[in-house]
Amino acid sequence: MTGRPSSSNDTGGIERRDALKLVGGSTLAVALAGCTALIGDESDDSTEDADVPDEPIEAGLQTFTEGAPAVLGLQAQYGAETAVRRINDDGGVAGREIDLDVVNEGDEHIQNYRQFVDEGKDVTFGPISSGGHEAMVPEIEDRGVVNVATDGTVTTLYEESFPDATYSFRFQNHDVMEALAAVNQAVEVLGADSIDTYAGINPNYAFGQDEMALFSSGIEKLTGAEEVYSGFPELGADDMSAHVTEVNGTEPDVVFSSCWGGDATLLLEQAHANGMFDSTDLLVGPVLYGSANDLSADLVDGPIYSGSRNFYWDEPGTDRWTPAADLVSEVQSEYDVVPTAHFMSGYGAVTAWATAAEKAVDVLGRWPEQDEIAAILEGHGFFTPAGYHTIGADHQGYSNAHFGELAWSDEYDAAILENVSVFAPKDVSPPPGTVSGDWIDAW
Amino acid sequence: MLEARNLRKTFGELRATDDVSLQFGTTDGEMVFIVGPNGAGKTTLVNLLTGLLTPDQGSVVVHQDDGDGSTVEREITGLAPEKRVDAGLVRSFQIVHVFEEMTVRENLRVAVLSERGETLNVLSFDDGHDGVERTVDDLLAQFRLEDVADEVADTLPHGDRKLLDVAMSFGLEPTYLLLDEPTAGVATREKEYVIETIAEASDADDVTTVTIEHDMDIVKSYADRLVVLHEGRVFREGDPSLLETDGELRRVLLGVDE
Amino acid sequence: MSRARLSAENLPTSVRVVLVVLGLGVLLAVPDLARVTPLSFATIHKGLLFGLAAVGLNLLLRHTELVSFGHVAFFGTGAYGAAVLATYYEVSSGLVLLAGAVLAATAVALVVGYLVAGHLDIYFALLTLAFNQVLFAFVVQSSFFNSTDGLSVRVGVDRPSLLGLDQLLVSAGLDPVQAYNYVLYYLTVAILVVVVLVTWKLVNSPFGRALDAIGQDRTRARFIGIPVERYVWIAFTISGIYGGIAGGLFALLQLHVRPEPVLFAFVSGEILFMAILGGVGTLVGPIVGGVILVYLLDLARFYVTYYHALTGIVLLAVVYFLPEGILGSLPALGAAIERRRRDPGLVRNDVETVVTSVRRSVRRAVTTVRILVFGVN
Amino acid sequence: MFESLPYHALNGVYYGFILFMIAAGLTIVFGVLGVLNLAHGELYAFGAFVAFSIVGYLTGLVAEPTGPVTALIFGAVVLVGSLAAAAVLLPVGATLEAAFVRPIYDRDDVYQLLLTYALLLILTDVMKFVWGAKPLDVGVYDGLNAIPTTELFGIDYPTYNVVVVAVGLVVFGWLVWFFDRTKTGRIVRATAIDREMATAIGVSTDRIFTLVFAMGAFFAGFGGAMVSIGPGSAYLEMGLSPLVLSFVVIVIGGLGSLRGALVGALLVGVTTQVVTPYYSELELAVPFVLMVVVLLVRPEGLYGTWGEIE
Repeated sequence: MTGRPSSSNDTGGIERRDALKLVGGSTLAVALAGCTALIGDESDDSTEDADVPDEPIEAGLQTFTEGAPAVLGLQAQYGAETAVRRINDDGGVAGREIDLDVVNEGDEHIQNYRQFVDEGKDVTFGPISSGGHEAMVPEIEDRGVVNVATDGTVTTLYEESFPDATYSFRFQNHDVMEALAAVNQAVEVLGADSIDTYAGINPNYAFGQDEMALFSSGIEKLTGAEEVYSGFPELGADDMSAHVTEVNGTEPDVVFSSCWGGDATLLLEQAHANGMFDSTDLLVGPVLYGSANDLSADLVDGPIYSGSRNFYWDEPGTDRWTPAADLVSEVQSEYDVVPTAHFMSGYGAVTAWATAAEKAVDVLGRWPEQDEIAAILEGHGFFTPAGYHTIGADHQGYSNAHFGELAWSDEYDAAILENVSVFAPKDVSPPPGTVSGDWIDAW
Repeated sequence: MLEARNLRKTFGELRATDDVSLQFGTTDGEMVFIVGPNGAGKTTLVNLLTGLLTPDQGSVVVHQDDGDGSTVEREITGLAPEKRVDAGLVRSFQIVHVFEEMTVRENLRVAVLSERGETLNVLSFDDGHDGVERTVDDLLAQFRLEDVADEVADTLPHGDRKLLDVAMSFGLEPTYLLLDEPTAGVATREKEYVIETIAEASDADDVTTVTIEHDMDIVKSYADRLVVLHEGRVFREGDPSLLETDGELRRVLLGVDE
Repeated sequence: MSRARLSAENLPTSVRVVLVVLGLGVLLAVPDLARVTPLSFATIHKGLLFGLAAVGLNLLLRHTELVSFGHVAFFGTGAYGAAVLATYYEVSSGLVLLAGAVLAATAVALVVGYLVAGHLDIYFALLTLAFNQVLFAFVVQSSFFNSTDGLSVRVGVDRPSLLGLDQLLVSAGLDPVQAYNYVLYYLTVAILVVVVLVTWKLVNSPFGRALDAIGQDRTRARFIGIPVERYVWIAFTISGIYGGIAGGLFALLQLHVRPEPVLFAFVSGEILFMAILGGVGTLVGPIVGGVILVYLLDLARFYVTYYHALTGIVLLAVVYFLPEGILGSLPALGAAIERRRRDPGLVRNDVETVVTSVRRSVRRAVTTVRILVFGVN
Repeated sequence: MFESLPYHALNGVYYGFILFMIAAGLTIVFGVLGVLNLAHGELYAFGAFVAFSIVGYLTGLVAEPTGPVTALIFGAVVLVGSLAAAAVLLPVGATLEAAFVRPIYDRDDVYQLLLTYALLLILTDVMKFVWGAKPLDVGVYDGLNAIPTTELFGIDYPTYNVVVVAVGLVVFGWLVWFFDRTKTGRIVRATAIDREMATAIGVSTDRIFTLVFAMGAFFAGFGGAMVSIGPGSAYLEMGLSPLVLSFVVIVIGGLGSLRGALVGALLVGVTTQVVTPYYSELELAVPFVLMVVVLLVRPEGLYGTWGEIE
């Protein structure tokens, strides 16, 4: 179900028709894949004659727009806005432009979704918060307006809690994929034999606890390593020195941390200041790179590997893959940041819905109902500059997981990843219908 | 009869009350006045009797009529203030303590409701108890507060506030009423009026009053018995005429040689 | 009770009857109003529930004059009480869930109330805050309560049943979600009316007067024979029960309970501000305050970028221009408008007063800063 | 498992001094004005953002530290920048007091709470307007740690923590000196104890209140600046949790007592840091449990108070 687009920049060999077919058949899909330049923007839409209303599509996105979690949340907003911009530049979804309302998700996820529905939104996106997403799902099922979650990556959501969801989807990879990618990365860097002990510093809420539990079972399965310390600083902590000190005292081979946003920066600052990298061989963190634009050259110095969920902007490389290069330059000029995985969360969520909606119009010859879009989203495949993605029958998005070594780029004035490993979904997530815990146990 | 037995209370080094034994209410409706220089331990004694403080040593006892003519002793040393009210022991404070945001009538009403054990009642209205309202009217008349009955307490002149404070105490149907300087801060021309009203009421209801007072003229005119405290101890006890005759007492009270 | 005396309770009976009828009418019409206007039905519903909790808090604030900074503890306990019953015991009856909510909140209020009843002023406020946060920390750490992700108030994916009334509406052709929300809303209104009546009875009873006495002069209350701590404890528990009812209904409304929105101490502050905003000296002011503050906090962000500031400015305006809160200042406001209708010249005076006071504030501020910066006056 | 205990205690002392600097301002304002300033946490955040701008500008003027001497210069520049940032809070605090708080001193306490809550909300958006919605890190933490301090004693411990403790001690010393030894300080204390008497002897309580509020803002801002130059960042909601913890600290110490605030802050700091690594799940609860225990045992806090209680 994976397969990256050609990483060759030799486009001459691709026939326009082939390209269209490859990315999903319409210029919209092409535009969102970032391939417009490859094939030109000449319209060839079969949706032109379809019976589609004129008014724009009303869409809502809830994400963290301010404060500490805005480190991730604004990226999602940028991503969604970029996708919407591209869609509207391309003439809209089957001719309908998208109006995107963005609202701070805060702690009011259900409330926000209700308000969007009351305002007559045709589709909603978000949130970032995993707990918020979990709380929303039944409400989404009740109200019946499709929501494509940008993140909200709690694994058990579609696996156990809501196996029969109809209207609720998630684009971003789930927790298992990134925690197990971290396991694989650690083994790849140090070798299974060199990992005897591990420790964890994770934010003290459901997400951090889940990630640590997944990492633990994975690393113990692969290396037989023993946990020597596991600390949970509170989310948005002022100080993590207690945990860094414990790591220094226990000298684990690998430290795992799912800290993100300001917590990730704080951890790296205090880790350096307290000499943590003298006491451990490797720090792996699935979301450290989410703070790419807030790190400094000093902070990324050391054996630190970070995940980047289903998107790292330089993989395939911008020197070889024009869609990626175009995207990065667009994001830099528009927002003055490098895009992170959460950018793709927003971009991909909008893309998933828009391409599915267009496919639906194509099939039906008219604008689809909510349940028709939802039906098409199940098993829907589409391209973004990050490559190929599918939304599984379980409503969960599956894409490659990225992991690489943190480094610094003066050119971008941001952290980058080097030696990026790409893990295919089947290597880091259980097959559909299998519960993660059982699957890991069976390794 | 209310009795203090060997009460002792120290604050750090200071013996505020030092082995004090006294009896109040040996005759019905007795008016006892406690006098003494500042720091003699007058207020501490009243606080010990009414339960605002607990003594380091000694006990507080009330002698109650058990119904068939004989009396029983009941020790109340460790009893909470609100429980002592049930035993008939009521006090006022040197600084007026009334419910500032209530009217005079409401102040008296809540005291009488409390006396009747109605304050846990949530089924009736606070002003829906005819018996209570009658008692309140009587108190208003007795303390000459009818004209200000519907005024809010914190807008009253000081003398009326004092009277209200005392009237509330009477509303509790006390056996023993302890008054800490009821005329303090009252304009001179009103002092007589306040104390006269108290005297009349206590006479009418056979209430034993124990009053701390600085104005010796008032003490001389109204006291049935005099207790003089000095440095925490009982210095003199007896007839108010002692104030005229006892030179040493005068020196202690006035702090000057004559 | 000079507070009350200054406000709603000195309105003529006829005006009060009109206001009550009007208020009830608006309450009953909310679902229809929301349909024809952009008003959010769900947000008003939520506001009423927080308002209900604020009515409970106001029992302490107005009568015993104790400021609770931890009231959401009972709201949250109620919500979690319902959620636990639904998640672990598969209870689907809305009424049983509500009963569970009330029981849970009562138990917690009894314990906390016992421990804080003897404290006053800021110590009382911060102790309630502390218990609130301890409870929050406990729930956030507990896997039983599913940590920060919280618990669902559904059995499987089904909504609780509301006495079968929602089913009745569904069979009459209504959408199930809508039917559920309508029934729940009218259940809320009914409970609200009952609670307000009960509170009205309570505060005008001898017990209510005893609470006033405690609030105005604790020492004196004690010395007229009122067992102060015990009564504060009772009042605190009643007030917590209100929170529990509101929290239970909130659980039925949201159908998912997470710790931050229903247990975090800052939400306690919000409940306190709802009471003040609506009018501490009034019975139903806290409900009005609840709807307005919840509306601002939840929905202002949909309309403006600087939504915190918007909320702040509304609150500032209330502090300066409606000194008895929104409802509490109505009589004075009405009288003032009446006077100005008769003598429009007064309006110019008002403008002048406002301008002068603003100018004076600015001058004070400038002077102060000048002194600070240059050290001269 | 306890071999790191001394380090944890040391971390606790550092964390305690951070808490002290925030709580000191709150306790002064409460002790003198009787106003529980809910916007105090926003003033702290304000200080952090201003420090981001000022320290960022100043350090841009000097070279990154390369040796001990340049590191010292760098450190001095950062500290001067932090002080300047806090100084910005003086007029801010004074203005808030003069324009907003002063008109409502004679109103019921609850309106003061509502007012300071309104100010909290407005200040949040002022910061959002000026500095944007995202966290900002001035990035001088590394440079500060380049100053050799603990290495001289053979311990590997961040210099920044040492600086915080030293600065905290200076703040405490200055405050004690100010209130015990200076005329203004004594007048402030007299005002705290008896407003009417102070007015009667010719003290302008308006001036005193403005001064005290400005001081409170200054120390809040200074606390924020010290955090801003540390490993953390300045972000919009950073004031909320310190505000609540400051309540805890000043209640444990005794309202209005400076010594109490220091002892309370150290108690909370050390307990939290020692408990956290072993029982992470207690981190949130520890300060509040501590406060409940102290209040139930000693209702007036460890050090009593300046103002009167009934």
